[in-house]
Amino acid sequence: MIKRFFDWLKKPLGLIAVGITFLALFSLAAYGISLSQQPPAQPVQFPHRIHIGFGIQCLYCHPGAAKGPSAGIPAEARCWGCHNQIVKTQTSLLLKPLKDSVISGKPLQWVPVAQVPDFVQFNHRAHIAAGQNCENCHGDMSKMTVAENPQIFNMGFCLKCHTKVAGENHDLLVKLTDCGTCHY
Amino acid sequence: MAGYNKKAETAHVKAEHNQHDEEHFREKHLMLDPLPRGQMNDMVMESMYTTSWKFWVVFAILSVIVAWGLFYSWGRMILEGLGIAGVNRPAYWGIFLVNTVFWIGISHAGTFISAILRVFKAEFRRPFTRAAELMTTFGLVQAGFSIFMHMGRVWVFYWLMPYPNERMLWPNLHSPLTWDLLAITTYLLSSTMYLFLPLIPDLAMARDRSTGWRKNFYKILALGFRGTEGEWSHLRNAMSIFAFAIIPVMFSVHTIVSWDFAAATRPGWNSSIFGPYFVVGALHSGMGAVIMVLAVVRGTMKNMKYFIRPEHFDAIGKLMLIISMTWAYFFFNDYMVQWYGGDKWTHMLLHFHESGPMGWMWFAMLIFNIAIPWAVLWNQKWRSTPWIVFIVGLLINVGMWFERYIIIPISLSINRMPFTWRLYHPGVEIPLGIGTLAFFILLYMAASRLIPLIPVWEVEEGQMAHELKKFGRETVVTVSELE
Amino acid sequence: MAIELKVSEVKMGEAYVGKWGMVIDQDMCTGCQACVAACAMENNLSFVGETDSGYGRSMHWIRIERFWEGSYPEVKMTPNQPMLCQQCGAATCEPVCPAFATVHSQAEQLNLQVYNRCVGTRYCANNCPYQVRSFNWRDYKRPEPLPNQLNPDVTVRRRGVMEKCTFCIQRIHKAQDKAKSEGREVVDGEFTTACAQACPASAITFGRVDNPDSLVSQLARVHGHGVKHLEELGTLPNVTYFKGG
Amino acid sequence: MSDKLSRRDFLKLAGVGAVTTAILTGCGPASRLVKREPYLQMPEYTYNGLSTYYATTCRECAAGCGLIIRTSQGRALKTEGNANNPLNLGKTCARGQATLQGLYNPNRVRGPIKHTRGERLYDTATDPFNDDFADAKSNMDWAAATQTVADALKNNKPEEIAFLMGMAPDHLFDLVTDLANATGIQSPVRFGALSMFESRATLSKASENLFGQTGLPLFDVGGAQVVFSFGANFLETWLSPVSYTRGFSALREAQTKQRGKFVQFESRMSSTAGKADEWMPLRPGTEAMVALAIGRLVSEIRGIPVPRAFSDIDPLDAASKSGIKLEMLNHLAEMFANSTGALAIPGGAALGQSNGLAVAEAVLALNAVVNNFGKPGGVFFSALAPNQTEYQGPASAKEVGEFVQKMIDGKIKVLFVHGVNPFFELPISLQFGGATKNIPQIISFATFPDETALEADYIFPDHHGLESWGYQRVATGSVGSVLSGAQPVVSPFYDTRATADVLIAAAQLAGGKFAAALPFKDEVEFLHSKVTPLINEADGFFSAPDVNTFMAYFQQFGGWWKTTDGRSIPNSADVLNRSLSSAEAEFAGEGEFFFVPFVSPTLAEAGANKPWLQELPDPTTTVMWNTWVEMNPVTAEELGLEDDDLVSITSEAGVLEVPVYRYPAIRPDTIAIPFGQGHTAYGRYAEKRGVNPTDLIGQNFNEAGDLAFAGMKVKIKKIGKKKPLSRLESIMGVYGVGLGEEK
Repeated sequence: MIKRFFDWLKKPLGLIAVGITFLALFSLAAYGISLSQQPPAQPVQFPHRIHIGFGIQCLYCHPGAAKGPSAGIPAEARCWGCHNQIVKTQTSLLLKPLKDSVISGKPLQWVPVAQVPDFVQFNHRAHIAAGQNCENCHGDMSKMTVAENPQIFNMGFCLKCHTKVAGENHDLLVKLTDCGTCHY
Repeated sequence: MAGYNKKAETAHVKAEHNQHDEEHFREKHLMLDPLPRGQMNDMVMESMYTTSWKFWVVFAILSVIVAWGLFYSWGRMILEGLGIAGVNRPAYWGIFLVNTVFWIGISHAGTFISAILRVFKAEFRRPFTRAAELMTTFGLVQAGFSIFMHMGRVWVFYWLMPYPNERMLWPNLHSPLTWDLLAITTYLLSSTMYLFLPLIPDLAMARDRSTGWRKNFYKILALGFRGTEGEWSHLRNAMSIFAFAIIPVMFSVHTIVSWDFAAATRPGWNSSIFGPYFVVGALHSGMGAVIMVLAVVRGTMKNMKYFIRPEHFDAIGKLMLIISMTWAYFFFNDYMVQWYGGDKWTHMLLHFHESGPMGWMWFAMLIFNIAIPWAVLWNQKWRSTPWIVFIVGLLINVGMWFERYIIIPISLSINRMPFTWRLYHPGVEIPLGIGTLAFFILLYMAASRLIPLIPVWEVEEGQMAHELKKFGRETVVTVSELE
Repeated sequence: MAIELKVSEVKMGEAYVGKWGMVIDQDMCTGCQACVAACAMENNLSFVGETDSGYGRSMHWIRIERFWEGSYPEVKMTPNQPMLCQQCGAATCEPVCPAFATVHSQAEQLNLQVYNRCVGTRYCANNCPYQVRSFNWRDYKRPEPLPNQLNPDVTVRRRGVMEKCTFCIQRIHKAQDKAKSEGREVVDGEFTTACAQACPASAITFGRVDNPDSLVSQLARVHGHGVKHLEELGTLPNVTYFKGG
Repeated sequence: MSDKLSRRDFLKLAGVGAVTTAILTGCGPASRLVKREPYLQMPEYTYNGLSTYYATTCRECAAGCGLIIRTSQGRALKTEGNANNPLNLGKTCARGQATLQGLYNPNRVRGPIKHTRGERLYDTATDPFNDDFADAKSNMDWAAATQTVADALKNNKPEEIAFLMGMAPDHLFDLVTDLANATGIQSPVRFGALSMFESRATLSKASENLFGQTGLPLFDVGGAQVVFSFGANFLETWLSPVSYTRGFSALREAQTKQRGKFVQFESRMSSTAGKADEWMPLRPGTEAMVALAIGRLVSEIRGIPVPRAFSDIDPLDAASKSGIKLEMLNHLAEMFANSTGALAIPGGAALGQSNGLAVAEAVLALNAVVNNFGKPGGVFFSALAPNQTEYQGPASAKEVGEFVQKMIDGKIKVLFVHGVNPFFELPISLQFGGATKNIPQIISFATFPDETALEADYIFPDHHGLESWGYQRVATGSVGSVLSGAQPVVSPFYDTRATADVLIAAAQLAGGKFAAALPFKDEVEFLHSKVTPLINEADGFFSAPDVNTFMAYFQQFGGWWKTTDGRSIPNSADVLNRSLSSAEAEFAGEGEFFFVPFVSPTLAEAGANKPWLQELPDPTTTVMWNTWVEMNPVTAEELGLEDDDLVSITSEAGVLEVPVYRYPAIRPDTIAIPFGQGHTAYGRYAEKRGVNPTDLIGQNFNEAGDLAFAGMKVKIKKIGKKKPLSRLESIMGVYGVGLGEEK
């Protein structure tokens, strides 16, 4: 039985079947990986590019970055503050979710793209205070429409920078590579 | 061939009357009772091919036990957490580690018989080196299962392997558990290779005598062995290197396992004699297991009464007696020195061993490991009787399992914080432990029908080396140096 | 690791000064369990239910021990002894962890438990002479809406992970971050652990032991007869007990 | 708005993030499925990830400690003590810490319900650790609910309307009192199991008898050198435990002064007695005798003529009856007499006996012999709260009994219940349960589905304490006069409504004198009206020019209090010249054991539904999640009982089945059971756990009207079954059980 199966595999039809199975598995895996790399669907196709083009600073909408751990997603009141004065808001299909949301009082559901696992205690404030720019981690937003993450925030990414910043300063290196600095 | 069985059975009885008879020597000693090589090969092949319905019934029952005890229970434990096991504070380690140590102990017998006895040219080893060596590998598989079961998050076991990663994190080489992992892996790999090397000529033999899928199977495994002079000399070289190299590995493995305990700052564990004590304990349970396996193989498999004879039980029985004495010596040493140490927590622990709720286990351990072997194995007749040594081997294994149980969960119940003392009550460890036992037997059963259990070439080699000569009126056995 | 582990460098007998430490006055401790509750609330501890808690599986990071002396009517309750991670300078839990999940913080001189690195061998817990580690035997459930109360600064542990008192390291970091943003050092008493904060009898004091002017150092000097538990094992604990009475 | 949104926010952050974690890392990376909802309108002082702190008042007991609640994005995260509040100075007890588990309790009443008496309010079939059991759905809206209350007020004669309220002297009590005074409905009855076990009425009655002034005495434990406590469990639940614990801490302070001594007289070693230097296991009922004997010996030692109060007592007789040796009495008397700061405290089970009033008087008289009144380490009258003119104690059990009699007589047509759970807290022998059958309409304002809500016709749930406005007068414990303020720290989690708002709205709907009695827009306006008089008071912690600024400060600091000493000094002139009774207590029932029920220090009367309070080990026995009976090991051996053996305990009033805890520090003729468990409703964590010792308490009162809860005798019978108790302690390590013969 097994022998016959192996014999069959050696025939052209069998070889083709093996090939197809392999390709199917491979493409499934590739699809899965590519899926995980796509920027997620957002309720509004928010164009960071245009907003930055107007000269709006990052901290205008994400003020938490300078104050505490979380940069935060701006309250819709902040969007509306400008947008209710813009005629296009009333007509644009792309902005309809925002309009609807403000009218209905149901907030938009954003999907964060830059995330760390919940066992990582990340603090924006310390990084901004240490002179890091937003784009060091989040990429050049002025080139992005919907936000996407230029890199995977894993421990290697953090450590690469932490060791570089510390350089020869041993005390700083100890602090910046201490497990307890991020994990507790 | 049935005639040989009968002869072997009666050899023992005859020996009593006719001590100097040449015929008696032949009946008693395999090495002096040569058969044509082809016939021995056929006998071994026949034993592999013969499966009664009983074999399949046992096989099916064991498969069900493995599926339930090992895979279903373990899956449930992975999904629900270790809460369904009996481990608690302070007995953070339970039967999982008892079983790990137990199976590693079992695995020591194979190496002991096939490497140490080979190195020392103990001739009685020849027919059962493989049977013992198989136990090493399969025992280690169970040990591996047990230790992975023990982990709270087994799905991240690979963090214990040293591999370069961007997190710049390595396993902690200070930890005895890391040593353990390295030692067990080394031992598993080297003992598997050491199992395989002497198997090659037999696989080639089986290849030449089988058809169908078996032929393909043996063809792949035999690695094209043809039995040329060059192949034999390479094989002998490899085997003698391995036989020497694996002995320190064997000793190191159980020593390192003992360091898991001895290196800890716990009363009762922190003992410098634990290394040799554990090695001897491992041999104790291992020899007991070998003798059980031999008794079963002899009783259930075809043609095995020719290969495995009372003389072998006799020889192993002597070894067991010596090992039991050594174990008793180490036990006494450990107990006495700890007691004289005078530490109050150790005192409390030693007292707890004897008179705590599990005190019966402590006494049972001493009876099974010391009293019974000493009482039985001094008698040549008894130790040559398979069913008697089977029972003794079984009791020794139970006793040694008790020993590990006393060292791990029972000793963990007592620590330096009396407020936390608590007993350990096993939970899902029981099906899992039964599962590993069933899996061991299952693997062994499958192996007994897949690979030649008797190294025919080794037996034949021995038979060629042995000769009966007349020295005056005396018949003496002579052995010529082969290697 | 990019920096080598230095635990072995701290040897017995060397003058060792930790960084964070605690002083517990057992004479004041009334055993009221406020610290236990405060710790549970601060650090997202799971409750485990009647069966598991009675089987030595409760998740208390701090427990109050009491024994009895004598027999009725001359019976006495021994001074309540809050037992928590002693944050040893040479902790026995650290070298035995095969994965560096239990590791010494060089920056804070604390024994860290890195939950996400833990593989659950439980060797650290066996080897802790104080028996203060708790293991997540199951995924203990918090029915909705109880999770609303979880502290976002503390990781929620899952099954198979060891955990223990952290000296409220999230509060240490918070205070340090705040001080740094204001360009100053952390002031003694600016923050404290949840247990010390709650303790109605003020039996627990937390602070810098390497600063001779801090309240903990002062208390240690005034009392002068503090006990460090199982100090003879060379663990260099950072918690000092006063039996008083 | 913000609450709902941020709750979801959190669910997704912590819930999804933690639960859908990937297999390979265990703790797991945050999932890509996370969704975040921003605020529509962010409060200006809020930043994501930064906490906001609100001051409020703890409602877990009636003490009124100030709390600071850490909140983040509309969720309450952590309870901390309010360091400004002079009552607790930044400290909390375990129950205060666990108050959040009440707020986010999985079983709360989620909206107004019209209810059939006895109908279950939630599913109890499954495992309490599971998510999936649903609370009863709200089946009416608040407009209808308000109309129901209005109709109840309007359609009944005022004298047939009654309010039963919790112990806390809070704004709602004031509101109902105002309503009652203006409309002629019955004055609200304030009651709680704690007041029963504290014997508050006895304490104030004894003060009245001795000092001619009603009030709650305040004992300055911290300033004393020697403290004799007769049954007062002041480190557990008595009156104001956090404040008294601080006092105890000061007593034991050994750095700057001499370490104070503490002696406890009671038949069972409570966790308070566990901290004592000497524990005197006297025979229950002989407390008055012992106190008087010590008083006599003290006056002899001090060389003053034995005053009339102590003249009738024979110390030898007292010694033989109480079981304390005469040498010991002498020793104690010397200790008391030679100290510069001696203090004697009556309380707890000592007063809950038929002679409770005599005990309280005798012990207070002991203070008179060293004349510590008004001195540091002595006895004071508690400061009256700012908007209070005279002491108002909660109702005594006897008054509650009279109230129940009215119910039985059909004189009450509508009963409003708020903040109290009489079905659980009152002994069955008081027959509250049966009496409710004579009441046509019961309206419960319960936050949790408790036993009383289960027997109500309507449940109009009040907010949880952390969601509501209010204030609470601090009855005792502080030096100055304190009004603790409460404000919502989170927006209401469910469709609940403040009872004050419901009553105000209903009064408006009812019109007439009701509307006139409560002429307010809402609860906050009522609060403004109540605190307005304080604006002009002197010595305040803060002052403000107008009520709005005052209220802003009031919220910011968590209340208003005076910086001056508000305690008054009892007039002790006549104390020692009275004749005091040394009669022994009488015990009801035939049994051979004295029965001492005591309040569980961790659960108290309303903690059982909070899972972490259940999991806190009891300070004395370390038992969790259950009820036990404490029994001396000698007694247990005589009865053939082991640990965890179930026994049935029978008194005149009832029978209970409890597992045994062999407790080394209790008299062999006494058994004790903690109060706090034994719920038949009240949420998944409370229900079907342990027993309620009040079932054994008969309807006996002392002279002050307090229940003689410790005045029962009981019988014990072995059942032959076991119920293993969950203990934190090791029975092997602590008691040497199971270690082998010798330890």
